[in-house]
Amino acid sequence: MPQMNMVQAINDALRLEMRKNDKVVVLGEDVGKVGGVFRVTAGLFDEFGDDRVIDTPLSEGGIIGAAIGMALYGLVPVPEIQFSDFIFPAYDQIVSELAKFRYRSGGEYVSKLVIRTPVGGGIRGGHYHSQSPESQFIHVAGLKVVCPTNPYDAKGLLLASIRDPDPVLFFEPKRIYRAAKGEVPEGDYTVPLGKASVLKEGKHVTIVSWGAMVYEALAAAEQAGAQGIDCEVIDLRTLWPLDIDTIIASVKKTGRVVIVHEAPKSCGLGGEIVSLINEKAFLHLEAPPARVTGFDTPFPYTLELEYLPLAHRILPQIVETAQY
Amino acid sequence: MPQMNMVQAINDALRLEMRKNDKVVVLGEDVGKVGGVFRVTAGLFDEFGDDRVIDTPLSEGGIIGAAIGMALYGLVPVPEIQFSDFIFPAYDQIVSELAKFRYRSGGEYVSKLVIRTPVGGGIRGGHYHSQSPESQFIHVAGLKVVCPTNPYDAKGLLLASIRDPDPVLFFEPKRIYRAAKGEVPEGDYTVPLGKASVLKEGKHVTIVSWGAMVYEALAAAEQAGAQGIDCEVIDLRTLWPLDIDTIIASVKKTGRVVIVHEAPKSCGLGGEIVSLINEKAFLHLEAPPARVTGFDTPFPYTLELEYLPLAHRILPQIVETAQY
Amino acid sequence: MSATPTTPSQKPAHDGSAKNGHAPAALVSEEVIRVIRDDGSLDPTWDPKLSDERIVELYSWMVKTRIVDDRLVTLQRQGRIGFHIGSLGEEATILGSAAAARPQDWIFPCYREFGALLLRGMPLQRYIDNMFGNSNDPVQGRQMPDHYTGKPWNFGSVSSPIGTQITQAVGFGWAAKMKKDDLATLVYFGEGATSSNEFHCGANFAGVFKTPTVFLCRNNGWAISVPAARQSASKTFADKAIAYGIRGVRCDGNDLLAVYAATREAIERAARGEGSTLIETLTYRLSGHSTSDDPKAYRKEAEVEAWKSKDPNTRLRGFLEKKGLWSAEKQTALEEQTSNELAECVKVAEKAAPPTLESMFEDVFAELPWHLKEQREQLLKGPRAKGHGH
Amino acid sequence: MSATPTTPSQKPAHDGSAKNGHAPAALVSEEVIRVIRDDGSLDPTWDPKLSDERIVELYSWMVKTRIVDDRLVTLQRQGRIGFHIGSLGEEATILGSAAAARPQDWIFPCYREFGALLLRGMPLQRYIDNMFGNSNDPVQGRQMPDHYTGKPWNFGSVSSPIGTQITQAVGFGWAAKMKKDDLATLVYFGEGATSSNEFHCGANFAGVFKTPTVFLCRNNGWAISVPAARQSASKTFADKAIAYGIRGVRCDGNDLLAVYAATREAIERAARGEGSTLIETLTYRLSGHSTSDDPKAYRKEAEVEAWKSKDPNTRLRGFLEKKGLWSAEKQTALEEQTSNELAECVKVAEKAAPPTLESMFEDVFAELPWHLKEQREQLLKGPRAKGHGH
Ligand SMILES: Cc1ncc(C[n+]2csc(CCOP(=O)(O)OP(=O)(O)O)c2C)c(N)n1
Ligand SMILES: Cc1ncc(C[n+]2csc(CCOP(=O)(O)OP(=O)(O)O)c2C)c(N)n1
Ligand SMILES: [Mg+2]
Ligand SMILES: [Mg+2]
Repeated sequence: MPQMNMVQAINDALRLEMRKNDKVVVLGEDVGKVGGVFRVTAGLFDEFGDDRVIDTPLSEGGIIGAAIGMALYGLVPVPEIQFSDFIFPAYDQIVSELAKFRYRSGGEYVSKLVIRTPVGGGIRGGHYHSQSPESQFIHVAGLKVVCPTNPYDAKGLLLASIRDPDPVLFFEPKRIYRAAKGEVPEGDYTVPLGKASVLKEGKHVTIVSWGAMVYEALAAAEQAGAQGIDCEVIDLRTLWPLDIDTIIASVKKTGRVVIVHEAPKSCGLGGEIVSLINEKAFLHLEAPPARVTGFDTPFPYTLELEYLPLAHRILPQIVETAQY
Repeated sequence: MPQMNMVQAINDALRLEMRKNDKVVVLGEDVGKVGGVFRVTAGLFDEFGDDRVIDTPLSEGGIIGAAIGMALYGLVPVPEIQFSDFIFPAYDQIVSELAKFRYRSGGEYVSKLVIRTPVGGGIRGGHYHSQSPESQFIHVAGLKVVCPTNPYDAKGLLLASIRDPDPVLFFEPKRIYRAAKGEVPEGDYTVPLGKASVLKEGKHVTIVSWGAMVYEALAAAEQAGAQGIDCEVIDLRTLWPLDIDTIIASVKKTGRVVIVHEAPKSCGLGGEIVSLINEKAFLHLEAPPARVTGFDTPFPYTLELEYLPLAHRILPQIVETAQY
Repeated sequence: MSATPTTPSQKPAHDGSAKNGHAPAALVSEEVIRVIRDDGSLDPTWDPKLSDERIVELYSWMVKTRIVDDRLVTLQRQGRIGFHIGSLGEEATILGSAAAARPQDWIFPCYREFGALLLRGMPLQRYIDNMFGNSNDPVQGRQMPDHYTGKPWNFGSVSSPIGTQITQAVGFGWAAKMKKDDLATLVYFGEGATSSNEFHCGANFAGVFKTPTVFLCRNNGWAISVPAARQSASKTFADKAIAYGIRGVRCDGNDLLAVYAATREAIERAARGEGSTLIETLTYRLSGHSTSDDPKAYRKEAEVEAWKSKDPNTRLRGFLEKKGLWSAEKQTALEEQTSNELAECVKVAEKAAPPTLESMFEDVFAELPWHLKEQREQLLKGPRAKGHGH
Repeated sequence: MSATPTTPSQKPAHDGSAKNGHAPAALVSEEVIRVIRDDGSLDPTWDPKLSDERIVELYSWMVKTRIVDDRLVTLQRQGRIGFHIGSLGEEATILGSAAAARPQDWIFPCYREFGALLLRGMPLQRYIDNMFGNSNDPVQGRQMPDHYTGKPWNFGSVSSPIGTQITQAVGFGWAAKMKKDDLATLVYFGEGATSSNEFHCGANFAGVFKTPTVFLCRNNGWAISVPAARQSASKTFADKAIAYGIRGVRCDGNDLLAVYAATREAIERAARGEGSTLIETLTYRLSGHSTSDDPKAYRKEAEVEAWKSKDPNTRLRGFLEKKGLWSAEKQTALEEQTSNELAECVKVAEKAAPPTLESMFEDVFAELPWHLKEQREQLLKGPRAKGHGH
């Protein structure tokens, strides 16, 4: 099996699906000739031409609005937003239109598309090239939200996302675009939406995370293991709808949980998971579900490694939760 | 003391502050000659003229972007967004600019303004005239969020918001614009930001709510009282930063809490409150903190009274939580 | 323009040099297209040469639309429906343009275009069910009245946020162009919507990608209480086309034939691959913005009266009567027939049950995820709300 | 335009009638303003008549800007700073326009305008501290390099989202106008930004409220890899002014005096209450988009070479040398002096400590709320991250 990094795996998925399904089109700023600022769409322009790999004007609202129209027509657009920090000029189209099309038309219209966008910190991008806005989309009913952690999942989840009947936001953790490598099967396969993966089983503390922070969770779990704390590490993969069964099964086993995400703490997805655990496994809780997250400040530049919930910040919380 | 409804109280606050401080300007769609579609700015155009009560083009981005510029200049704009559902074309300016100005400029720039906007359901407005997007703003660091429940608070909180050094989103629950009446002092007073109010003391179950749903919480509390369940009802008033002390003190007393809000459940402010209670009062909890909220669907038209977390839906949860 | 070898206007081809190319024929002319003259004759320059029958048919739809409009306002005043947003005074603009679109062309509505959808064949009952938000409403009472949808008639879905349909219409037509399908899109919006982000995004993409889009800007003078002059300082709304390199056209929006002619030409150009046109129709919103609005608070009765004298229905009726194609009897018959049909539809709609509780949770996603299943069960097992028809 | 009594163009005054008023003098002329002729003489039509000293001074700033730019690219390549976005080839546009603004006029930057801020008096050390994001950086290393701020010099705050500064600049100038202060705003953006929502909102408000705003559109041919022709189908970017009823002007962006003249006129008009002007400067981004970009992947070397022959610095130097105002010696002296000053600043900046951990929590709000106090304590009492300068 070929070794790939995340960028290659996503590129592979796009190419595969575009070959298979001529309704799939890619559009966005700089996605064409130059293949995207992270080169995720590299080579697609040459293979599929200007009509299916489209460099657009600098207008996220135009990209998403037009993609919605294309989708209503029956195409399957896969627009790219250059950084998820720049998705907000299109926020109205996404939350008011894309998320509500099926509902508001009684199922007559479906606007099926997949928005790909790099997410998260770790590349020294400061306020505007580092954010993780997933909860700002999850709160709005009607959108599925996906965030892969490794090349295998990235390809499989992207293929599943494109074929899923609902609109999907596909967040790509840019910190690990090239760092995360692994074997990726050639050809077609999917990783189902809505299913988390248990990366490590354990009996003392459950760690729930996603995206680039999963690696930090794993590192912290390993360090905790050295102290005799056996962690179970869950990679959500699909952020919404949540794989609640996997989370609850784990918490029922461990009674203790630490949630790790990059986004600011307040009203992040972590809080939702804490609440659901309260609803569904309250009597199993041995300690308060805890969150290790980005702080409630804009994302800083110089101090980004202090801001991010890296292993050195996760470990003390694991210990505290384990010893509670 | 004069009796006023919410609309009159807010109008009174605006008039008072505009007389006092010639830096205060009001702008928005239809706020001028006609005094706003809910008539909240009625009469201000006649008193203060076209230069301080400004009918703008149909452009929320323009309204907020220009207001930010005015604020940088030293004015104190109080822009109105006609319905909070229509705030999203300005979302980029609010979350990327307004929320971050002080931080990103090391305190050199402050963009101080108060965005007033009607919020919530109950007027048969369907998807696009009913939403409660508070958590989409709270998640973003740098914004204060206020939501008054009665005319006294509305006036006092608005005056406090205008004088507060930080940008404030002032959500006005339109369902009770005219229905909520009460005595409102003439002249100047403020209700401090960041302080909840305990509307009813009780020892069995804490109910935390805000906006129009506070009246439903009170009604449910009364019905629960008839069944021997003594509820404490907290009206948050300021949604962010939260008055955590009041919440925690109450939960430590009752050990049981029900949070009620109109916004969809997932990643709403309710989830954040549950999580904070877990962090700060876990060992006091006798039952899982519960949420009674809008459903995770777009806001429906015909069935809006089934969608809203009205007293008839709150009461069973109070009972369940009390009996847990 | 100076042309010495080193001026930027002669700069070598970075692709931006297209910006310095030779001006094509003016994108927007000063003309306001008009066909029906005051003396009842037709200006041959733009006469679309519709058959007498077709004109009568379209006139009938203008009348029907107005009757429906009028009745819905009454129903709202009586508290039997929650809301209505109508097209009083804009019938020529709406029916004339919709009629000019070919059947395969898709219409993306703003919110005043129910007449266009009826013209396309939507049964009146379906519309009235939408106004009542009952269980027969294809939208299941999920949206406010007048937020209809009409896929069987190549017609989009109304939503409240101003302008969003514009960009979508551009993308839809663009997709058709990619697939080499012979199809244009006709998108409606008010002059107020030209200030929206979406107008800018949509028109810009239309220009760059030469999409087959007809932008139909109903300049009805007002955006709720904000007059057109406050909306933009551009000389005309059609002039905005220049910013996007598309054609701009103005026409008398109260002249059915002028609107038809302008739209038809734009549709044909679009279909020929010549790109998009922005049409500004000069018309007037004779009613309040919607049933929630009282326009007396912000505009002069004299202005309204002046426009009443240019009522598009009266004008067309005068033209038809002069030609012997219409009469008071025909008018009465049409009005009676429409009223009866309407009364029947209202009766049926009012009797229909409200949407089921379950319907509230459907169509959020293609399949119900666990959390919506749970929420549905909670709602079903709990007590019912008071105050609506359960 | 026909003018029979009932045409819409003669409609009685609903305020929208302003839209049918008499055309003022054309808002955008075809001319591309140029002052420095190839033969070294100045075209008197637009010559701003700057003193020799002033031209030399501005030329010196163009040189300094370029040296700083060049050095920052090197520092980035060496991994000593994280990022730089420069102005290579756009010096005449940036310095010429900034110089034309009066001291009281506020500048709202895009991100390539550090030269303008240096011209206004910001110490070089402050800029370099920002590039290093150290504790002396007024922004406390919170933003990326080149996201400076300059309130003491009537200069705004850089942020990454494209276009947001445009609407803000309009609001700022509008406020000044309300307060009857003699002040205009000069806002920079690239031609790519004309596609943003913000350009549309800002220019529209500027037109409607006649704000004193100078929109300085640097048409440098590219928006990262997207050529100007892909950005808009409008004939020119200046033409977009028509959509907003403001003036549009084009000038040779590599001619310092042309940019100065065009900007100065626009500033003066704004100050006289005559409203806004959109200036399109025809220039070229000689470098990659930023240090993160390799332009070879998407544009031809020949295009770049052709533009190099129009290098604004070289052109102005030629002009000055012909007039005996500049020499190779002066050039060397200036370069040396700047390099030395720069080396000193870099030394200081590199030695400075990173911002304190506490600084991460300040300035979110005027006062630290409880949750940020808690988060700060958590961070302080916990272990430190590896990998940066603590
Ligand atoms: C984004 C947004 N902002 C505000 C509103 C409220 N609103 C509804 S209609 C309207 C005026 C629209 O005017 P125009 O575009 O001229 O259309 P007309 O009603 O005249 O047909 C406004 C402000 C809205 N629906 N959406
Ligand atoms: C809203 C938004 N979308 C995308 C980007 C990424 N981006 C940064 S600069 C740029 C191109 C800007 O081009 P132009 O406006 O012509 O300015 P120039 O860089 O040429 O000076 C893009 C797409 C961004 N910063 N903000
Ligand atoms: Mg209108
Ligand atoms: Mg550019």
